Amino acid sequence: MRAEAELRTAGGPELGTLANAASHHEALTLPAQDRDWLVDALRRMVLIRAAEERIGDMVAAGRIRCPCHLAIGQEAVAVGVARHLRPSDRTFGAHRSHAHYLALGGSVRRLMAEVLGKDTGVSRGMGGSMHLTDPEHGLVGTVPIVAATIPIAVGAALAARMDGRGDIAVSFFGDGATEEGGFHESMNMAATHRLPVLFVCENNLFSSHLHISLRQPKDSTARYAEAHRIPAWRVDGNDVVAVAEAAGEAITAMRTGSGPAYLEAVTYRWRGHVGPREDEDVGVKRKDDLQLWKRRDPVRRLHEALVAAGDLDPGALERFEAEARSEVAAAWAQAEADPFPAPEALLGRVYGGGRA
Amino acid sequence: MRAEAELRTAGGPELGTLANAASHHEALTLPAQDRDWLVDALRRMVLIRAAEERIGDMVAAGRIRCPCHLAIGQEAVAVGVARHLRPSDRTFGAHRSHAHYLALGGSVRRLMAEVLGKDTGVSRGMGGSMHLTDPEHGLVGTVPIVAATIPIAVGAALAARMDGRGDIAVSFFGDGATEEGGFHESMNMAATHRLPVLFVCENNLFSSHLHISLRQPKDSTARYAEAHRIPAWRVDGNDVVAVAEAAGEAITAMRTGSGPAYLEAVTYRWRGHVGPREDEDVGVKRKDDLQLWKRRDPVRRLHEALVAAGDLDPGALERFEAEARSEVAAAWAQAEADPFPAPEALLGRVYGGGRA
Amino acid sequence: MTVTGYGQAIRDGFEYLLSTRREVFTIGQGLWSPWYVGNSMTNLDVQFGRDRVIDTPVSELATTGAGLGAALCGYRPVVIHPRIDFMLLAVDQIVTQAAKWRYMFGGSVNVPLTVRGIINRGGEQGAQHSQALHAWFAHIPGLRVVMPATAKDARDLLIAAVLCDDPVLYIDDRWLYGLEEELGPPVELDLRREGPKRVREGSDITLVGAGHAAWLCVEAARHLAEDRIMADVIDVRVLNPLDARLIADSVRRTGRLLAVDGGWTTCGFAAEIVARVAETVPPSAMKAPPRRLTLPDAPAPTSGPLEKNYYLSVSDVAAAARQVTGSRGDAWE
Amino acid sequence: MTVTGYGQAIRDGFEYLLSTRREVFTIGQGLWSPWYVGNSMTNLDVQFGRDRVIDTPVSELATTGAGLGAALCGYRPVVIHPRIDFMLLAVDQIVTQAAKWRYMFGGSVNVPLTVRGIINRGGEQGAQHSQALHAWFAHIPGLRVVMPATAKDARDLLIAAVLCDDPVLYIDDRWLYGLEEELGPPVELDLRREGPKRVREGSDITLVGAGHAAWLCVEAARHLAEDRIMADVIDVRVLNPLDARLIADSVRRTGRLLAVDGGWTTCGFAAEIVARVAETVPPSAMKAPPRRLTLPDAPAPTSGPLEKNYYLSVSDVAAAARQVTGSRGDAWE
Ligand SMILES: Cc1ncc(C[n+]2csc(CCOP(=O)(O)OP(=O)(O)O)c2C)c(N)n1
Ligand SMILES: Cc1ncc(C[n+]2csc(CCOP(=O)(O)OP(=O)(O)O)c2C)c(N)n1
Ligand SMILES: [Mg+2]
Ligand SMILES: [Mg+2]
Repeated sequence: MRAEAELRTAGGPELGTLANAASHHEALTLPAQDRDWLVDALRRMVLIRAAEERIGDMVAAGRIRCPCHLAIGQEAVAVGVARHLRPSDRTFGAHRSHAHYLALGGSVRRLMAEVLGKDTGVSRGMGGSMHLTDPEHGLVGTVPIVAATIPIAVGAALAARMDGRGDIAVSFFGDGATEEGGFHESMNMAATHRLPVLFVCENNLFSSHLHISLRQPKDSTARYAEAHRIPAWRVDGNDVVAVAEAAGEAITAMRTGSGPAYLEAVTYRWRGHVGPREDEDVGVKRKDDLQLWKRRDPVRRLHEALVAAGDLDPGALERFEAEARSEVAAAWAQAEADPFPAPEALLGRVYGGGRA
Repeated sequence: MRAEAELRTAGGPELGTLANAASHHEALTLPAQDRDWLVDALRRMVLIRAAEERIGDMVAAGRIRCPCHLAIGQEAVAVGVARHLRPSDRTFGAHRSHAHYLALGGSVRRLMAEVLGKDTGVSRGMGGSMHLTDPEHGLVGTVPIVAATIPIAVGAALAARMDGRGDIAVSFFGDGATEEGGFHESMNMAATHRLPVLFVCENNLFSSHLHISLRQPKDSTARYAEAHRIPAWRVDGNDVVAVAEAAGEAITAMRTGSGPAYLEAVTYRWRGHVGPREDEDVGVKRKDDLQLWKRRDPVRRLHEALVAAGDLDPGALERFEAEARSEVAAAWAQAEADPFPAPEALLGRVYGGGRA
Repeated sequence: MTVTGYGQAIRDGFEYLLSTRREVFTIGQGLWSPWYVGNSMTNLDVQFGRDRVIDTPVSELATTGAGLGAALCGYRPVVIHPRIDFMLLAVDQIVTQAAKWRYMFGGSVNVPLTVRGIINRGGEQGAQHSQALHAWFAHIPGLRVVMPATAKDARDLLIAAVLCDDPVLYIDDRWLYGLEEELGPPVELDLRREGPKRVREGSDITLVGAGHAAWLCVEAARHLAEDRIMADVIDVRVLNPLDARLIADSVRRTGRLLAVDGGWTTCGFAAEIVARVAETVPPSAMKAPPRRLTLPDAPAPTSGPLEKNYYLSVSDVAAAARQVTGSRGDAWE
Repeated sequence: MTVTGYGQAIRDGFEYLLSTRREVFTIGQGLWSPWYVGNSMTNLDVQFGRDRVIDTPVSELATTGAGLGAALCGYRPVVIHPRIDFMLLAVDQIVTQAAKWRYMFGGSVNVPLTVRGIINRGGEQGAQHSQALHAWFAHIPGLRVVMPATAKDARDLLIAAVLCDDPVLYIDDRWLYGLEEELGPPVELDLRREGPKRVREGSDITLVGAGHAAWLCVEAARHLAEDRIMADVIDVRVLNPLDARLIADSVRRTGRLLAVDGGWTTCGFAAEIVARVAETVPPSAMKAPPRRLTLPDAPAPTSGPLEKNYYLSVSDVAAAARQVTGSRGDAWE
């Protein structure tokens, strides 16, 4: 659904039921085709969750020390968008990007190695959870300075247009990032030069401890895309079908020169801002909402739909979860056995071609 | 006229005739009351123009060395807004702020002294044309870093609200300033905390050499206010009556706690970005447009209206101009005779209470 | 006298200011959070109300500009940046605006703005959650820069900063929050009269540091004393404007200088200390080359073993000091 | 060989890069303007098209980030900031992003981004149109910083910067645009092999400067020669990473150092020069205290007479050099 229409309706929280924890608990409505991908999507989401749950446990156990921001509950956004991306596209994320990395096809082992600071990690142990890269799958980089990768993604879109191969750039960021000036500068630049960049706002209604109602006049961020005259889609971020559909429309148009697009996916994080705890004590009525949001589970809702449609049996989800957990366990074991970077790495990785 | 309505009309340049150099050449439509003020407004605009023409001449003659950005042609915006301000309000400007300073009641002599770098200048010769202050009349400061005073004005509005006397803050800036991230951060902060700040965008369609069509997807900046759900007015910036009316509505509401407001005044500068030349060679079809814009003269249109209404005789404008020119000449002579700051000023004005 | 930690002492400073000055308020990210800025502002919003303890959107530039605007209109705001790294988005407002407004407008405009930037590093947070750029800000005329190294200074320099009519950058370090001290009641210092302090007497070497580095120097001095190396330790406290006389006098006596700093080397704060000494202390007085101990010339890594080598420890300082005291004149070659 | 000015030489560098490398483009404010960046990019948009010479909205942060993004995707962009003062709005992208991306992602990511920041001051422009903060950027590991002082370097160091796989901050100075020189064809230098250069031989005093300050040193040396004071002049050229050996060697011979810099004193670039010398040159070799000549500790004023005293002139440098050479050992006290 395009956002302009909604934006015309004045006053009140603008996200309507999308922001209402008590809504959208039902099974997804599936498209006729695409069933194989939907099963893959379910497996992928299950793998992401298993990996993040493992990371959460290991943080709790003190075996991971770097700050880890978990996207448990938000898996459908990354997986839905990734549906339409190819390795030559350029994707960027932020501090909460394990899901983006894994949705694009990143290796669980190299993620585990990275959060452990191992030389086999995606960033060779130099960046940890908040600094992931995987060029091979199109993930250029994720960094924790809020909104920092948004203008960088715009530059990647400029490069993509110069390359002329129909590639696009994707920028994943949160609702808090829309409060940074750089986000607005980036949208104006993308709109003015009609650059192929998809702005994906994962609006989980919180920036750290603050609910969006304490930070912005309205709860929808698509307002800003509208101001910059960038076409915007707003969807249930816990509905992988809706996310994939909207992303598909936007990306198809972008590849043929329609300029930037904006996708607002409304979702919720099940864990605290950082770390494994659920932080029920933090933020506006989080305790009550969290329980309801867990019933808007993107994984369960997809599985139920696939069962109802006869594509999966009721036990499939548990099987997938078991498989995912063992894959993750194996990756973890390998990563723990991996070596740390050599001491020379401290000064040897600052400049190109060794230290000049 | 509120902007929301217009924003709903999709596509095309959004300013319509407001941005059309060939329109709005006719005499102003005057309100029934307020005639005394309108005559004052005419005198004030004439004085501003005379002062800026003098400054331009002196720059050309090499007797003023600091960069001077002239607002000749834009006088109605400053004068129309000032109509509703009181000394306890807090006003901020930018690099092109001679008109703001004079509209608020600033002394011509102290302005001349400032651009000459004299100790009697408004900033004691430390700031020149781009750094004006006049607390006595509510002008806190003007600085040339584009958009820098916008968040500062928001802070002044925060102070005004804490003071609880119904004072407001006013931020004058140009269309180019709306491309700075700080502008958007400021609007969100003002909207979220419902602060009494009036954002006045003097949209003269240019940022230095670049027409707005080369910098933004649409030519109206009220789009951004709409996104932040800040009520916006859009007017002919060369119509002092329209400016004063819109500012009046906005400010009256703000003084009683309605939160921020946005006023977009569409206008045009007759001189180059900096200095006295007309820069007909610079920018998109400036040469043709400039001649037409001069026929949308805010001064002539007001005078004609007052003559038609029988409030002034046809010779009044020339009389006012002659008076203004001699006032300016006297101020200039005094300023030229004034002393420069003493050498100790170089290090003596850095910290409070002398050099700590 | 009660035993108070550095983090709590900062909160005491805020409590004192908010209770005694109605023109004081504080604004920044995390002020309504139970953990965002450690224990340094816990429940101030409950105690003084959310109108005076204001949490904000993720907008460092506008938040800082708003603080400046209020400071120009009669208030004494404290703008909080939970990390120096985030504060960089507001550099224009701090350096090109706040530090220059008095001067640009003739010298009589007061700018009683305090910006609090917290150094928050380590714990494998990595390069973007690690920077200590006090040298940058000490470089800027018009901006006062303070770095408390003790619980008492954490409280009293905060009060002094807020009561000062010039913009002040107050930099505290999360690594010091546990540091405890017996504190009497708060005092109102005139920041213009404050400067470096000798915190330990010694005749063999001069150790100089600011903030956490000053603490490292004090701890190292204890170890050195065990080997009969008596260090004269100077806690810089006020980095700009810098009064280096105490430091030069000390080096004249000890003939040896170790400038310790938690920032990088090139154009860092330790460079300024070495330069001031070189300009004013006669070579005849020098028994060994002046030495800097700073971060390696690299961003902060996350990997545990690398991170451990990256940041300075008490033993690093002690070892460097032993080298300097052990070295002979030919150490220059 | 043709006589070329510094501003024109920069344009020659762009022309060379844009003609020989399709992955090079440039983006920033004023690139479609006849006067915005002096004569250093005139009509490049006409010559190479507005797709490769891109003018931008007033959005320093996004413009710089966009350059970085393109650099990460196979291009070699040059981001233009017509004034260092404006560039400060993009400090996060330069310092916390560009300078750290290689390191944060394991060391193998190339970041061939050049950011060009122009020092544009004087002419009564005042405090916000005056800053030269090269010391800030020289403080940042991962960021290479160059300041050309001659027309040849203006062209060839620009080319070297753009061809380098690390982020480079290239700082040119409008006060040098008129400087003329006979130039041969452009050369492709490996920036990793470039560093300070001795541009004049002398045995009485070492003068060190970067950019416009290097030019001041050369001019001052001419005047000094008339009084038989022979100055050894070092043009720093590459401020970070800094190789100070040439400077130390020179001071070992001359026994006197005057570090000249167009920035402020505290934690400025001259402090680094003095510190490097103090750390490595034995006091026995010093005939006089090392000396810094920098800007006064104040923002830039506009008033003509004050501004004249504010900025450094050739005669200021010559006078300071005479003082140093005239001073005796007791000058330290
Ligand atoms: C420039 C900057 N300011 C503040 C922070 C601290 N911070 C880290 S994550 C975060 C919340 C961001 O919220 P959002 O963008 O919605 O992402 P989410 O955590 O909800 O996924 C904040 C404020 C930061 N990392 N960078
Ligand atoms: C941060 C910053 N970037 C760039 C500039 C250079 N500059 C000075 S004025 C100006 C144009 C601003 O246009 P606008 O805001 O529309 O004001 P106008 O000149 O039209 O009155 C620019 C880009 C600056 N002064 N500050
Ligand atoms: Mg969020
Ligand atoms: Mg304009």
